[in-house]
Amino acid sequence: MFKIITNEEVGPDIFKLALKYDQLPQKPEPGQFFNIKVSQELSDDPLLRRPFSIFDFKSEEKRVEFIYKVVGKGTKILSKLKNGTELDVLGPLGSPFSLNNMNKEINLIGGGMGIAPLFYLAKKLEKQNADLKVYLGAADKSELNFFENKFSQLKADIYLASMSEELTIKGTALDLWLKKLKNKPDFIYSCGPEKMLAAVEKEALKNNIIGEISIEKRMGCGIGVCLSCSCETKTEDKKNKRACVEGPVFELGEVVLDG
Amino acid sequence: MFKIITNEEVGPDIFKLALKYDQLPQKPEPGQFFNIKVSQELSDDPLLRRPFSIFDFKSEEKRVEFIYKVVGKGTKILSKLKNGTELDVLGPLGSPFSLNNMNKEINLIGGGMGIAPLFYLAKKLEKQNADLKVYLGAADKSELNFFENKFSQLKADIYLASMSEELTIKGTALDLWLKKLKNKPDFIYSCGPEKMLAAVEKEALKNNIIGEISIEKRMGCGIGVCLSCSCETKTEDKKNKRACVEGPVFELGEVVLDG
Amino acid sequence: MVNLERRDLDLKVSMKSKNNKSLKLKNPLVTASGTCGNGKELAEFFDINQLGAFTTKGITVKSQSGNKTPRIAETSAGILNSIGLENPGVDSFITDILPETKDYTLPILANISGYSKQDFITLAEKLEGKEELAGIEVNLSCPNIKGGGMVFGTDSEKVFEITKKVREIYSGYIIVKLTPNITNITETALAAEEAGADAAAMINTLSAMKIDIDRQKPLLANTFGGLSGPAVKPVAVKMVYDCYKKLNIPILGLGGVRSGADVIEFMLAGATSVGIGTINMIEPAAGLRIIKEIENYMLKHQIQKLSSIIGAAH
Amino acid sequence: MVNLERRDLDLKVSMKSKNNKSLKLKNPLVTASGTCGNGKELAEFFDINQLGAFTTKGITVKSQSGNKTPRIAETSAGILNSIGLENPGVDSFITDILPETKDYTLPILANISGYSKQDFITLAEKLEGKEELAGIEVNLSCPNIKGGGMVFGTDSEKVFEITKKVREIYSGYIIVKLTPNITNITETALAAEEAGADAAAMINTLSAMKIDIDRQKPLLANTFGGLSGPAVKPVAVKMVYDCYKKLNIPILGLGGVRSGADVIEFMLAGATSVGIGTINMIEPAAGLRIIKEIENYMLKHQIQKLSSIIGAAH
Ligand SMILES: Cc1cc2nc3c(=O)[nH]c(=O)nc-3n(C[C@H](O)[C@H](O)[C@H](O)COP(=O)(O)OP(=O)(O)OC[C@H]3O[C@@H](n4cnc5c(N)ncnc54)[C@H](O)[C@@H]3O)c2cc1C
Ligand SMILES: Cc1cc2nc3c(=O)[nH]c(=O)nc-3n(C[C@H](O)[C@H](O)[C@H](O)COP(=O)(O)OP(=O)(O)OC[C@H]3O[C@@H](n4cnc5c(N)ncnc54)[C@H](O)[C@@H]3O)c2cc1C
Ligand SMILES: Cc1cc2nc3c(=O)[nH]c(=O)nc-3n(C[C@H](O)[C@H](O)[C@H](O)COP(=O)(O)O)c2cc1C
Ligand SMILES: Cc1cc2nc3c(=O)[nH]c(=O)nc-3n(C[C@H](O)[C@H](O)[C@H](O)COP(=O)(O)O)c2cc1C
Ligand code: FES
Ligand code: FES
Repeated sequence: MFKIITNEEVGPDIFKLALKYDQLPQKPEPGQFFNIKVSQELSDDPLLRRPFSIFDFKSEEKRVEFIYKVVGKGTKILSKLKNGTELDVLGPLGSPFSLNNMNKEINLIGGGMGIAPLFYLAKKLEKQNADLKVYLGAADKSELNFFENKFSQLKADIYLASMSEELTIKGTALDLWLKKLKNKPDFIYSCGPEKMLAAVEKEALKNNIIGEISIEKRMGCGIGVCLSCSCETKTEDKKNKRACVEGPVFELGEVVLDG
Repeated sequence: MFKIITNEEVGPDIFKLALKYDQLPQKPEPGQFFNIKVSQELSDDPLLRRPFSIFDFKSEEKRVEFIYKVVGKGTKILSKLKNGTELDVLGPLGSPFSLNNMNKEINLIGGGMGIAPLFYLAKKLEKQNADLKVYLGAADKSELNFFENKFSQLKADIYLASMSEELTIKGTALDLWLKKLKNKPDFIYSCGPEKMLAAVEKEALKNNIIGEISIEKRMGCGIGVCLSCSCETKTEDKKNKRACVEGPVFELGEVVLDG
Repeated sequence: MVNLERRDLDLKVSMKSKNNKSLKLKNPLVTASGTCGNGKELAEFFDINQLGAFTTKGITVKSQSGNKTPRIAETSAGILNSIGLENPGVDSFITDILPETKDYTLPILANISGYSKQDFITLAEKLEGKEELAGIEVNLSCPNIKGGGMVFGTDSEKVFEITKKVREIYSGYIIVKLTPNITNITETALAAEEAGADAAAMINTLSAMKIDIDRQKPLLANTFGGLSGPAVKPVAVKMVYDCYKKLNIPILGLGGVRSGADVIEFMLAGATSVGIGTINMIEPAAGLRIIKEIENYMLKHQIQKLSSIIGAAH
Repeated sequence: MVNLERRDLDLKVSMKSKNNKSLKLKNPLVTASGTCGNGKELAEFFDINQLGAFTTKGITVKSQSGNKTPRIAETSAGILNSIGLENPGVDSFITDILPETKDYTLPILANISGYSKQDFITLAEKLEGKEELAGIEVNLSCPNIKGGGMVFGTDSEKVFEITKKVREIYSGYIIVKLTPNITNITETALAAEEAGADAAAMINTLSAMKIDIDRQKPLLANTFGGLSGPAVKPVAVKMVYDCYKKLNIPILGLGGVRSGADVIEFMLAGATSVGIGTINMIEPAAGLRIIKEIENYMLKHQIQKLSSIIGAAH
């Protein structure tokens, strides 16, 4: 059983959703997601669940947090739900980011709502004493304020870019990263629009940088039964991988991106 | 715009719904109904509106009241809506009871939820100094308590029947009426299950009693465009009549009932 | 780029046929037969002249009282109806209903239904020359009683034959309304086109039913009914899309429309005009809202002429 | 009247065919192919052995990677999918997947798909004698590549031919799964029965599509998809009802089931067993809830043997 304890706007059409749970089948790891039924008990509209990455997790409080943007019917309905509402939620689902980066130099590159899964990741990396550099981009500064605030609570260097206004630079998270990239990092993590991921991947592979990306793929079930979320792979056997089980986190160069 | 101001259980699965409106296209008359969309703005589930008869109306307070029973998905959803919720409501719709009964002896015969439309009617009849006798029946006494209480605020003789327990009698509203009927009334009004209406009609016609009934017919639109609610008539031209426009109130003997 | 404003928008569509006939609509919205009565009920809620065209409730040669009730049932995102073409018959239609439409300024289409070829001939003859009408919509979804109950509209030859006969008699605009209960709707659509139809309308309702599990009987007195409403939209859009590739006459697309976005979807699939049916039963003034939503879409995408998007998804 | 309690209820159904073959299920629930993976994913949520039978994801002769993504779209009370039969091919199915099902105690059905008659022959040959299987489900909804892309299942002769071939080769239980995209499904159902099918399954998905109005392109990369979910249930129930009157083999009814009430509805229409598809994607343990709901219905109506209601709405 999941209950809404916070569902508030933290940016333009951007909401923070905090849920309290009774119990979870396993401890959520960064990069995993939950699949939320936003329609209420008696309604089938909308029919499918909506997947959201874990933004933050606080096991002591039995609390898991998400940051979501209102983009369509499902997120609009979600945004109107009140505190106390019970939600039907499945998760944690999917394969998390790998986390063996003790003391390493790590770059996080997030674009738009793709920033959301990077925060819980950054918290874990901070605990591993990683040298964290965070590159965040969005269309407008107003979409970054909340994230900037959160990331600045961590031990990390933060760089910001927006398309509308000169911040660290004016441009995309990718532009920002390329501009600021001096030392080759030991590992990068990136999440954002698929086009951005494709570009990040291209640059990274060119420079022999390794890392992981998390992708947003349209999903049917989120539990691996329907093959809606299949990703073409670049591995030898070309066997497809499911974004909901083998993903949403993949290694750079593992799956074919729509660039 | 309609807003819920009360939505509370007043009997077993029986709810009282009070709505406050901004304005109405016309003043509601007893026997008319409103067609309520119980699904919220972003949802199409359920798709159709649900028709409910006016239980009470208070123009000074811009308030219209309904008594409804939870029988399926729509009424279940309705029963969970909270005060303050805005509802999409059409009405008043349909043709009302006729009301020229000054000083006459009137019998009201209501079965189950069919009692609901008789209260606003009784209030109007009281103003006309009618000699009111009210016969109410339900499966169980608990379904009558709320109505008994309301009707006893009026100048009227009240008789009760239930199937489970001896009240005025043990039995149906029809049994009750037949048992208590002494003088031939000037006019009767009846509402309830179609089988009951058919039996009331049969007895009334046999005894040359005139009156009106209100019937519940499955509706599509409630505004006369779809012909879902057509009633076969016993009139000469046999022209169908629409329960939502020419009804839901019909004269005794006007339409064919499923008895 | 000039920034278009609402007043710059052009929602007009022209349903121009191969026969050089044309139905000009101020916007693509056409009321779907049977869901809007004959106009006056909706007119209590808004000025129906703001719509593109109005289609009357289906009429038959003789008056019909329709099927037994219940005639309506609700399903997930849809409704089932088995009205059974209750109507006063064509003669009464001409004397009583047609004159009432005189006050409307929008094009009126008469929807006709028959159970034999002769029925359609009679109906076409009686409506030929009626000035109140902009055209007729030939509903081929009735059972062919002589042909053993199968629906005319499922047989390309019958569609061709009836359309041809009607075409010979009726000189106004002819829309042939097709049934979706068929393996390949492009075949019947092509048959209608070849026989001289000015436009094809799709879809009528899907054959369906609901069972009342407590009574353990079909819920509708008529056992079966036709499914309409949002549930069927994806099926209807596909049929329009398929036909657009093959037809040279315009398509009136319908099935489950409830928003401006749905109208746009049908037009992108290839519909020139779009019917609104079930939604009117729920929201009588839906048409007005939908027009506003279409305009909003045009503003968002800076589309000046709505007709420019017809078939654009191909 | 004795008052039945939960433990008195008998949910067993037996799909007994004309060929004297039988599939005995502890309850009527059968997972629908393609919506439940190959078992192990659902098994993380509940003990799938509590269901009546399990149908595997459709397999083809050669491995297939399926269509491009997006392969899924949501519609009103439905979903569209265009997975495109992604599967490792029958050989890998036999070596890798079948052995994994050994632990299950419920009957396993292999769903097979082909693009030519030869494909079906090959698949039947390879699966013949496989002890892990209780039977096969022959999916006739793939395009017939040699026959110009039309789906096998829309052509009664092809249905007959393929079923007959498969029957000659495969000695286990054969279910033929029919497409609803057809004028009259009783014809293909009868063809399957005559050719020796032990049961008929209906329905597969309805052909449909959705257009992304912002991109002005079909939403699915594959343009078209198959509609499933609650939206299609009234169509499916009607097809089962129609076929029940004509067929002498049992029917596996499916399409839009999401509750015990829906299962009862299909059974009243004439289904002996009932498939659960889309609902599993939303609620992995739906089957368990549905069984409880069926029992509640039986208690309410004091029905001891569930099988007694099959076809009762006729
Ligand atoms: C693994 C994963 C994690 C995600 N994490 C987040 C997050 O942390 N914050 C956030 O704001 N968004 C996230 N998304 C995207 C989010 O799921 C969609 O924005 C949301 O489903 C849109 O629903 P809707 O009904 O508002 O939009 P609609 O467009 O009405 O939805 C229609 C259908 O398309 C699907 N869909 C639409 N957009 C997307 C998308 N971008 N990705 C996947 N499916 C989509 C919906 O799930 C639904 O099935 C994530 C997606 C995935 C796959
Ligand atoms: C003119 C009129 C006045 C009514 N007044 C009242 C009233 O004052 N109080 C009250 O409790 N009920 C009243 N009813 C009945 C009420 O409309 C139904 O109980 C309600 O629609 C059931 O909805 P549901 O979704 O809960 O049931 P479901 O069975 O899930 O509904 C499915 C469909 O059937 C229709 N339906 C189901 N039962 C009835 C019924 N008895 N009559 C008509 N349609 C039905 C629904 O509207 C819906 O379209 C009235 C009906 C009519 C026609
Ligand atoms: C209550 C009702 C009555 C209908 N009557 C007719 C009719 O008389 N003639 C006709 O051609 N179609 C009739 N239809 C079909 C509609 O015109 C339309 O084709 C169908 O409902 C699909 O559109 P929708 O989903 O927008 O309702 C009727 C539909 C409904 C719901
Ligand atoms: C994602 C998905 C994949 C499917 N794959 C197959 C398949 O491989 N073989 C098959 O015969 N049917 C397949 N189907 C059809 C289902 O088995 C079922 O017939 C249909 O979805 C209707 O049932 P439902 O509404 O309960 O889902 C698939 C359906 C879906 C939604
Ligand atoms: S979403 Fe169904 S397998 Fe991934
Ligand atoms: S309910 Fe539509 S005409 Fe009465």
